[in-house]
Amino acid sequence: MALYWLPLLPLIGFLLLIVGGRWFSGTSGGWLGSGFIGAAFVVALVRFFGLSDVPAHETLWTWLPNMALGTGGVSANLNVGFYLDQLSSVMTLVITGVGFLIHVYSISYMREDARFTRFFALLNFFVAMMLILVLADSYPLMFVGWEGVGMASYLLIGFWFAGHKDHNAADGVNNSNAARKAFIMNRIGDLGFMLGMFLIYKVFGTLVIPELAGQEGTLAVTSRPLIELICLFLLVGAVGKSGQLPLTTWLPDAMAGPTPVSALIHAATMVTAGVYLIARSNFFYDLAPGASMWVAWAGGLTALYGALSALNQTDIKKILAYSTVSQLGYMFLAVGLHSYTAAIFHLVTHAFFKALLFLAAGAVIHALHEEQDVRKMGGLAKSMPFTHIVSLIGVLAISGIPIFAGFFSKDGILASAFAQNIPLYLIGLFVAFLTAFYMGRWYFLVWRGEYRGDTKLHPHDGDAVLSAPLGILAALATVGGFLNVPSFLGGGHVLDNFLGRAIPVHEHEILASTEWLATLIAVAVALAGLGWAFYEHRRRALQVGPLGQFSFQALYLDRLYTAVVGNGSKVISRGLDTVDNGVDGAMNGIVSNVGAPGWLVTIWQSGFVRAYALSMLLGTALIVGYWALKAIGGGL
Amino acid sequence: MITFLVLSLLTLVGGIITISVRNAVHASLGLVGTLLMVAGLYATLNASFLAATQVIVYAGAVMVLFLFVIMLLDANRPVEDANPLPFIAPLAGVGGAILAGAFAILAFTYKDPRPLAESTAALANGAPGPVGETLLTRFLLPFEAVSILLLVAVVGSVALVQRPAVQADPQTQPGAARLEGEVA
Amino acid sequence: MIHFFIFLPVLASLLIFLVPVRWREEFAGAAAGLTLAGGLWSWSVGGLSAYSINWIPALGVTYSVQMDGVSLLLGIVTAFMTLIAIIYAGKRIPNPGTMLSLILMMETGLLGIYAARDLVLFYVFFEDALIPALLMLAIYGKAHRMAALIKFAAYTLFGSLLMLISIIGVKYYGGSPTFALADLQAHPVTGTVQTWLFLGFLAAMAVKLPLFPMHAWLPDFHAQNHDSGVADVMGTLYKVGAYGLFRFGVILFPDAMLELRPILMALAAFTALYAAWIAFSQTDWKRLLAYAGLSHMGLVGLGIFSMNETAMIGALFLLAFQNVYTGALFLAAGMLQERVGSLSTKVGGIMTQAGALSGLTMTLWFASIAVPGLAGFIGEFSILLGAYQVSPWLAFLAGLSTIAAAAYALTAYQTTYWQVRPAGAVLAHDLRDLDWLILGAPVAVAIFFGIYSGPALALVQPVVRAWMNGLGGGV
Amino acid sequence: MESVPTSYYIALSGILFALGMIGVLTRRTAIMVFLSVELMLNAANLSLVAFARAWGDLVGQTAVFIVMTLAAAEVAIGLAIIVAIFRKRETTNVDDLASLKG
Repeated sequence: MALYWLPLLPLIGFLLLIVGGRWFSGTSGGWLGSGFIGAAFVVALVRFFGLSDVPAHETLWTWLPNMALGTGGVSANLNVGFYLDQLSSVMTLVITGVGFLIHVYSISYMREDARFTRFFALLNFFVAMMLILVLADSYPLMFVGWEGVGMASYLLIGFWFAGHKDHNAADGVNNSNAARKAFIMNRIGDLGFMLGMFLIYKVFGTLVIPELAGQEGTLAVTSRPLIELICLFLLVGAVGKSGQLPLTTWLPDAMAGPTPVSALIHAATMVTAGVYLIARSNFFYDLAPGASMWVAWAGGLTALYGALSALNQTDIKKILAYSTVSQLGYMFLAVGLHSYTAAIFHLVTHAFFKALLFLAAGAVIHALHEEQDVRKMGGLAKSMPFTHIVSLIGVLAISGIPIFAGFFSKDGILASAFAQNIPLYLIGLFVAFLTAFYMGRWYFLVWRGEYRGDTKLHPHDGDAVLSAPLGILAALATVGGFLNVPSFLGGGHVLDNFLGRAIPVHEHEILASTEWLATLIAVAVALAGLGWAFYEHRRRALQVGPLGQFSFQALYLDRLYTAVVGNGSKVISRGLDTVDNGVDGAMNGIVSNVGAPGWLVTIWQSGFVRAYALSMLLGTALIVGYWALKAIGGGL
Repeated sequence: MITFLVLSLLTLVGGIITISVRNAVHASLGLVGTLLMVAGLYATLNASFLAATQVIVYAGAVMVLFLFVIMLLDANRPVEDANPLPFIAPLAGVGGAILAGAFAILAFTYKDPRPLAESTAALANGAPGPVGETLLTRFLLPFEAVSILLLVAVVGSVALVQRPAVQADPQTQPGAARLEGEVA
Repeated sequence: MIHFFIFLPVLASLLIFLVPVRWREEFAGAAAGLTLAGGLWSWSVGGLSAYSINWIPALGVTYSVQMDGVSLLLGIVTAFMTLIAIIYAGKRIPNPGTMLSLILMMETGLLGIYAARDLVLFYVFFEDALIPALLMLAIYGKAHRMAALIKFAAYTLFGSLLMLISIIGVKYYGGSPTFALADLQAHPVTGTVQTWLFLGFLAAMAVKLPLFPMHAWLPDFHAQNHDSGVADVMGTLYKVGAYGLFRFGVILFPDAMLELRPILMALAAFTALYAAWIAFSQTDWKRLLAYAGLSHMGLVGLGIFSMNETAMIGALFLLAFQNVYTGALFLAAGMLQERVGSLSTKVGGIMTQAGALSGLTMTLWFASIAVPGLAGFIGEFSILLGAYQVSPWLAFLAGLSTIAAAAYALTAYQTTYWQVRPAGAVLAHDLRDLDWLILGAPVAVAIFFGIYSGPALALVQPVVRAWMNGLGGGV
Repeated sequence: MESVPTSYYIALSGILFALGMIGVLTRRTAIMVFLSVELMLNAANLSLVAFARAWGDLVGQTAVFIVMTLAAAEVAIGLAIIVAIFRKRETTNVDDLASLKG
């Protein structure tokens, strides 16, 4: 199977569903859309098992002028081409696999929606773009997927642009604003990405990733500040897409979209594109210690920011959203420390457990008829036992409790931080503690205690279509960690070794005993966090989390942006509009001054025939008089 | 030479009368005088048929038309209201003087291309026969064009002066319809 | 064949008045379709070779025309959008004979501009295209059309006259026997004179590019034109300044362009950002689109002025395809006005009633704000990439316009098409029969050339390469 | 009989023409303007006839016939216009007809 089938299958699904939306009645559109993703998953599996040490590189057709290496001093045109190595193969599996599960889940979740088929069309479009992103063999093509997923994210966040269910006007405005905010903040990042590409082209004369990676000689002699600058530019792009500081505020707002969207796009796949970008550009970052430090610190601080903001949220999805921000921070921390494989490992496990948590939250929201406030939940473990169990697995996984997936992946990141940068390690540890607490808070508020909501509702587990993906994801969140068991625990670093065939793995010299200690500390911290949450739960003080408004307003960052950037640009825009009228006015002024002599002429155009005749006479007299004078002069 | 001087003097006097007297009838009479004197000049220039035509058509027919219109419109009253262009008269005087002087100067730089006696003979005294021959051979196309022009002018002037016919509106004359009905 | 391609529309524009009223739309459509077919045929045979004959020998004016890749691409796009505009005009404007005639007349002017290889001929076509544009505004415009018309005419004629002086100067100082481009190229003007002549030429091109501060006519021109947006399509096509600069400026005034490059690039980058930012606070679709188009033109100018091969290819690419989507957006705005009777960006909730209209409009907007995979991106990306090689800071400045573009486009889009339809508002019906073609065809073109740009690149790239090599590697 | 040189006739024609011109400019009644125009036409005719004699060619005289015909046509139309205007506006003052103001 050629690589282009991977994005092509979802694209066909998209086209079928968007053009022929009315041909598919009931849930058939959903099944069709899921089927295309499933088929793509099969292709991804086939290609995964067909992988060798030589990456597959398949080019298709000419696309952009002059952006690849050519011969004889003339640069060649850039082709659309796909590139599959171990890194992109893992990504395709996650995208199509998790994507397929979420598609199936959505068939049940979105059943009541009037634009059911449209929803699947957009989801398919998203998957196609995400696959282009990870399979791209050049930065511009990756940028296609990069903006494509942004576009899909825009459309899906704004899916309920006219408000959900009852066409609530304020709801519609909120959803639309959230979508726009996501797109614009992504665009800011994209400009950084573009500038990075421009600089890469300027230095290396090509934008094809294998060509760039193959230029070890040139890379080695290129001046370090230039490479640092390239890495910083790319970091801006990655920060925008992955919702890291300072471009983080769009991600929590993006929860305005339907829950499967939050699970697929804003937790499992799209937001990890930044991590992928940096991992893909490892040949640059390995040479740029300064920029890598920036990446690591951006990740560390974002992890902290997300965790602090999650402490006192009341929306069931917002808690998970800030948690995503925080977990993405972990991944950035890892890639910043050149532990690419650890980051990708966490990316994979995070995709499992965070998708699981979001889908479980979706099931709750569904069961409670669009109720999203955790203060109005509680005690649901009794009425929704299956969803409760899978949620518990998700919470344990994200908190880093042993044998669950999050334990192994987070431990890998903390271990590499411990080996390289102690302050970042401490931050990571603290965040792990906070993570355990706020996830514990989420769990206890939703599932334990007494039901505090509308008593007329009778929540119950979803149907089989809704539950099956939850079960599979729960299983993956449980065992996913065994993909990459570290050696001191008797594992073989399977994933590390697999990925190591494509991207560099930097071994850290840590004594097994130290590593044991670090792991124990991490587990202890996680248990402490959960314990604290349990303690607060017993005190019935969980509804108001720590830090109060400071946390609830997400450290006031969003307000700051709105006040400074949002309003600022509006004011400037109005100002420029006025200035433009001024430019117009100035031009008019010049014109009227130039036209002033023309006004004098109009006096003569009085409309009196005799005045015109006089002009003729004077003109004739002048000419004839001139002749006469000449004749006299000639005659004399 | 004497004839020429007398005739030209009278021509100019007629012209001055034409443009200066206030009464339109008097002015047109001055013009008639000028036209007659010009006819005389034509005669001295060996254009006898032209001189006759000038008297008959111009001094006769055209001027009668003028007088007729002047009488019809009662236009021999001078204009009384204030002149909106007071600067025209002096400027016109100056311009006219320059023009006249310039023409005169240019005229006297003109040398006859061949002896006048010789060329005068070729004119055959401007008799109707040779003139008609020229008109209907070399000038046939302009001649026909002018004929059409004249026809158009006649039709045009009739059309211009004609008052729109008042049309009977049946609705304002209810009697008419009733009468018809009675006849039926 | 080349004469057929250029003059068929004007012939049709005259003959249309002999056609019975009810067949005029079909007649105009057939003429435009035939012209487009001619263009596509020319493409299939790889362009039309040069044809030159003395026109006014006494003045050294020749009739030299040629359709090489760049001319052909722009010509085909012009023919395509003219066809779309005619189909729409026939549907939207009552008794459209005059409008159709004007559109066809303008098409000949535009095709002539692209084909002309003689400066005076270029000037003639340049002015020839102006007249129908003015008449469209005068006949079909809105209440304040006269002010807009005078402004438009004043700017254009001001520039044109300076250009005419330059054209004469180029021949005079260079000592060329004719105004044909080939002769002028063989007798170049050098030194300070070249700079001054270039400034004269630039005046006309800056008005037509348009470039800050010569752009003030543009928003009024679009805002005052007929609601249907047909005239705006032709107005968009008429922004040929960048083409003139590419075709004649680069060849005849290379030193001057290099010398003034920093200033001109800065001006172009500023135009791009400035216009995009102003567009953010517009509440009338036509004005918004006018500023959006201005912003794109700033980018095109940046590409041309940077004298970099990649950027120039991108600029010509963008120049060609922005016509498609900006033009189609004007028509979409016209359709919106037809349905709700307003061009305001605050009507709200159209998508809940007219899904296909909103969807296609959104796709066009995404093309317009250079989302990759659509035609606008290839142009903008190449321009910025090329400009970055010359001046990183200016590329960054112009790059900011891509953020502003997202802001203005999505804001206006969401308050018009998303959100909730106000209670009691008119019901907006969705696309009907020909509407599908009018919006669908440009969308298809934007997507096709965004993904598979090879054919268009193959047209533009060799010409630009030859052009740049003609400069003797000065860049 | 001695012949008067052509120059004299031309000079007379020029002076007559200038006189007519002054009349056109200074007189304000449409009729009077017309009379002055006739004067100018005759001046032109005179020069034509004089040149015809100088060259010994009848073409000049023939041209005068055509001019005369034109003058007749012009008078017919012109007077008709004057009558029409007079009916509409009760005036023959050319200064009242200033609607061509630029």
